[in-house]
Amino acid sequence: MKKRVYADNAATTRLSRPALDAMMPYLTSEYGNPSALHTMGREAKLALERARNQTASVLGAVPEEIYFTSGGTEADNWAVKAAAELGKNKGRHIISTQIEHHAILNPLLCLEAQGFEVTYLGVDAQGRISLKALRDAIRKDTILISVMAANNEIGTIQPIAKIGKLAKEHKILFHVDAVQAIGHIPLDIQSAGIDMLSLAAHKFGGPKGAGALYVRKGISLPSQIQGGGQERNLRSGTENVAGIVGMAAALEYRNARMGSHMEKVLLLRNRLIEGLLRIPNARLTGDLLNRLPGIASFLFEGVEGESMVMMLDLHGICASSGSACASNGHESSHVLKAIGIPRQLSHSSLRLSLNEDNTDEDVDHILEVLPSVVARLRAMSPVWNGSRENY
Amino acid sequence: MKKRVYADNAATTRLSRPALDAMMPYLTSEYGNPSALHTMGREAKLALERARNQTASVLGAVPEEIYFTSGGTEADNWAVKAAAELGKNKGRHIISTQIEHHAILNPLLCLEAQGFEVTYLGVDAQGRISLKALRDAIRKDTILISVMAANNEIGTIQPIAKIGKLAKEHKILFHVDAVQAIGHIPLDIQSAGIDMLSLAAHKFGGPKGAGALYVRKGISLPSQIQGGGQERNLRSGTENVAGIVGMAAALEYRNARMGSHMEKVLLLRNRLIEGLLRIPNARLTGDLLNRLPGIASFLFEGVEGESMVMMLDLHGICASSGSACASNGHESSHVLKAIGIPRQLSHSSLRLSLNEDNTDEDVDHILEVLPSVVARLRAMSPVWNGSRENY
Amino acid sequence: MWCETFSDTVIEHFMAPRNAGSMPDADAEGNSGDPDCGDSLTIYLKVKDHVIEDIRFMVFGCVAAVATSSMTTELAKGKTLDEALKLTDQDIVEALGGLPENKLHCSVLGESALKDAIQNYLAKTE
Amino acid sequence: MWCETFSDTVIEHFMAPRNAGSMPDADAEGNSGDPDCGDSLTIYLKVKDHVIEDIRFMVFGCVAAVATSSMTTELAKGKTLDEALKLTDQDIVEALGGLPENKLHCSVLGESALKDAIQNYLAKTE
Ligand SMILES: Cc1ncc(COP(=O)(O)O)c(C=O)c1O
Ligand SMILES: Cc1ncc(COP(=O)(O)O)c(C=O)c1O
Repeated sequence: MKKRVYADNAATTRLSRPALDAMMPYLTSEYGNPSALHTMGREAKLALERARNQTASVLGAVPEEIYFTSGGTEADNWAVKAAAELGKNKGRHIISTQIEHHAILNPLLCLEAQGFEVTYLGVDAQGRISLKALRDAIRKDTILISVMAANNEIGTIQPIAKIGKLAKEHKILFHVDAVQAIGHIPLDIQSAGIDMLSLAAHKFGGPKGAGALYVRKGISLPSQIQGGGQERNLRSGTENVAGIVGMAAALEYRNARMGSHMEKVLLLRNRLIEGLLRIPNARLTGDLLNRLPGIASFLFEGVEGESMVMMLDLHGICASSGSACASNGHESSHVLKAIGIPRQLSHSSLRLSLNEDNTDEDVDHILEVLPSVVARLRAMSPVWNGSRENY
Repeated sequence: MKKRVYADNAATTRLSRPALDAMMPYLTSEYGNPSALHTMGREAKLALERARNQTASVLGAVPEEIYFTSGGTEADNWAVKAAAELGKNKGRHIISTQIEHHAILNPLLCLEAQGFEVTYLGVDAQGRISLKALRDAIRKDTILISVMAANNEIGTIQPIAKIGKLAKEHKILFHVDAVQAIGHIPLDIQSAGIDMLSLAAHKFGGPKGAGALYVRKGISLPSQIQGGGQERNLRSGTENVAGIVGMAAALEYRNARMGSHMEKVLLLRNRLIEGLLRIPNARLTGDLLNRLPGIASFLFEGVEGESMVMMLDLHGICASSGSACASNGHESSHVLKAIGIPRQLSHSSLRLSLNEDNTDEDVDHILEVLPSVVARLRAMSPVWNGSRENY
Repeated sequence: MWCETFSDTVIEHFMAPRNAGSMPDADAEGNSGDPDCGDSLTIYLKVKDHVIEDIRFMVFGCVAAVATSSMTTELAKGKTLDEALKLTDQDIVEALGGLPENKLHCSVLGESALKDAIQNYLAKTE
Repeated sequence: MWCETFSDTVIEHFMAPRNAGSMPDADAEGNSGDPDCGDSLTIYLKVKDHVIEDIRFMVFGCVAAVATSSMTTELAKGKTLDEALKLTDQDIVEALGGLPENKLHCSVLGESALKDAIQNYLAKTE
């Protein structure tokens, strides 16, 4: 069989073994409804509360601050819309960035249509916001700052603790979309002054269909979904017990091995970056230092992204171009635009995202295949003016 | 080991074998993100669309009419709120019933707070609404009729097709909460004139954390969650592939065996009802004929529900009192109130809900245990005036 | 939260309540709760020389209500009325090895019915 | 929908495109698409006696764009200009064994560039 290299871990990850093992009982014999009074219900409820404890302890929160959702997008939607609802009598100004995920940008658009005003902070060529620009953007009627911890396309990490400090000084709610960060880099909710934080299980070895919103105690957030009163009445619906248990197990497992995983992944990724930057007119996007350990993101001038992804796929390599979610259309990436990439060039992006499952052989295979893929596509590219040799 | 009898299938069900088998690949090797372009992404996307086809075909719908959600509550919230949003320029009157699940009632309360007016139709002693009352309630500005197909506490089935006909005559959107009905009784969306329908996987042998909303083609429902554009832009968020695949497999399996399952379950349930009605001052709630096959719901005068549930639990029997979701508090059931049960008596409810996993031995065990449980609790009940013998 | 399951003592008292039953020749009785709200307790006393010689209860309520009733009568039996009046809901909860948070109100049921019964006795005999 | 995967013919043309490359001595060239929008196709013609003797293309675009370009040149080669002008996007899609719905627009890319090239040739020679 042809070798398969999965290098799309920023899109989603394989369920980790500990997560699967933790889930299996709840997919088979332990199927009680957590709201039921009998033993099977209580077992399910206990599993849920154990998962809440685990999640809270990894985040440095208390269990009462964790609300389970169906994923990162739901958590993001909830945070942004509920914060707006909560603050609307104080003010209607929100600060975010130009490079947020659509799970933040699209709810913000809805809020704009409802009369809220949003300042989208620009970023520098590396994808970092400026603290000065943030300070300047803060107004008397600013009720929410929402900034992602790390970007999904280019991996750039924002100065979250400093943003948190500013938010606190001005008594503004601070939400962090940490979907790409949790389980990948250390993030201390307390010292970073974070009020709300979104995460998604499937980005760190947990299952799809589970996520969480951290909400600092004392913030009385409006509910997200109304019904039977689950999640302390803020997010009703029979709980996805297996999914939540799997999420917590994956998070605990990742967190306990964060240091060694990061080290391994960094080595692999740096070798990948080094090797691929040997391709002529290849360019790394994002910040070299303030960067998620797994993300290697590039522009290969003259080559269209989707054709690269497909040709890599035909060589057994799973990669992505632009953000996974926007890659179905011919929209150009709003993130690359924000870091100043010209429109045509922005169609030439490729993201390889590694995690601890990847091996040296994976990197070898990519380094062997990708240069010739780029060369073959450039050979027939009308917008490529460089050498047409095979690298 | 003590025998365990699970008789709480209206709260949630065991994952059926075909559902689990269908899910396993997507919890292990097939972990791609359906939005990704590469083979693994396309496999996941194919699985999702296969599940959509299966679901649509069971419901008598086309695949484009099925939107996956995180469960029944989300589907209910979406349907009710989005229909209100969609219709608000035409009118602000909604018709529902007094015995809906909280997943409908609570969103309706939110809408009332926003200026919508809701007529909650009463029901007769069996829990059925009156078509005449419905007709009388319809106004020029009525934009939505939402009626559950079958009630979760007492199992009463509503005359959905007749309601659909009325709704159609008046060009009013018709939503059906079919969470308890789908997979249990035949329901034809087309002939019943249903415009929107909610379902939840875990009520018919699928996993918790997956559900769907059927939306008739041509209805341009506002989106539920905004982000990466999944579910044709109406419900964003990385899809719970395994959960959705499991839901479709469970639904297909159940549907194919609907006739034989119903027959089996009906026999068990009728024996249960017959046996338990021999207890003095025991009373069946709901409609004897228009009734979900699995639900046996009772009032045992003089005995408090939770203590019954717990004593049964200590004898290995899982049952529930009132709806599972409301049983944590001392709230009395709104459903029992609506069918005219006095408040004190409404605390004496017990629901036993069977499905095709149950056996004759299960029924034997319940018939052996429950009468003496009732007798023991009555022996120390200050509100019981009848005989204190052991039955 | 409900997930904090019941202590063994609670379950034991629920399954085998002490002093359950009515007392037709009681010297006094006391009530608490409201059956319309899902719990109701009656406590019966037999008093001799200011000492609770015998005590019984009838209860309509949840597990915690049953266990609380049973434990209340256990604690009160043999005590002088003055001692019994000092019994608090905390004493009852402690003796039960704790109660889930959302069931703590049930312990008040026991204290109230006992106090009501003693006061009724005192009112009658004064 | 994307889930309708590509036909074998599409993949084959993508991996081994026919007539790819530029043609410095072309009689005419035609363009379609816009690289700023993510796809751009140039078609080069060599014409003799109103017949397309040789044809080449350069493309910047997705799988479907590459395969479409390749198939367009295959279909056009050897045809008279009149015949070639009658080639439609449907012909191209059919020859490719179909395209996923969201990629159907790519077939227009091929038709347009070919027409543009032929028209440029005709304009030049008239
Ligand atoms: C930064 C960021 N936020 C939010 C999301 C949305 O998460 P999900 O698709 O799991 O709902 C993603 C993942 O796609 C992401 O990368
Ligand atoms: C009639 C009815 N509607 C809605 C729901 C809510 O479904 P879920 O809890 O799966 O979100 C339920 C189940 O509790 C139900 O019985």
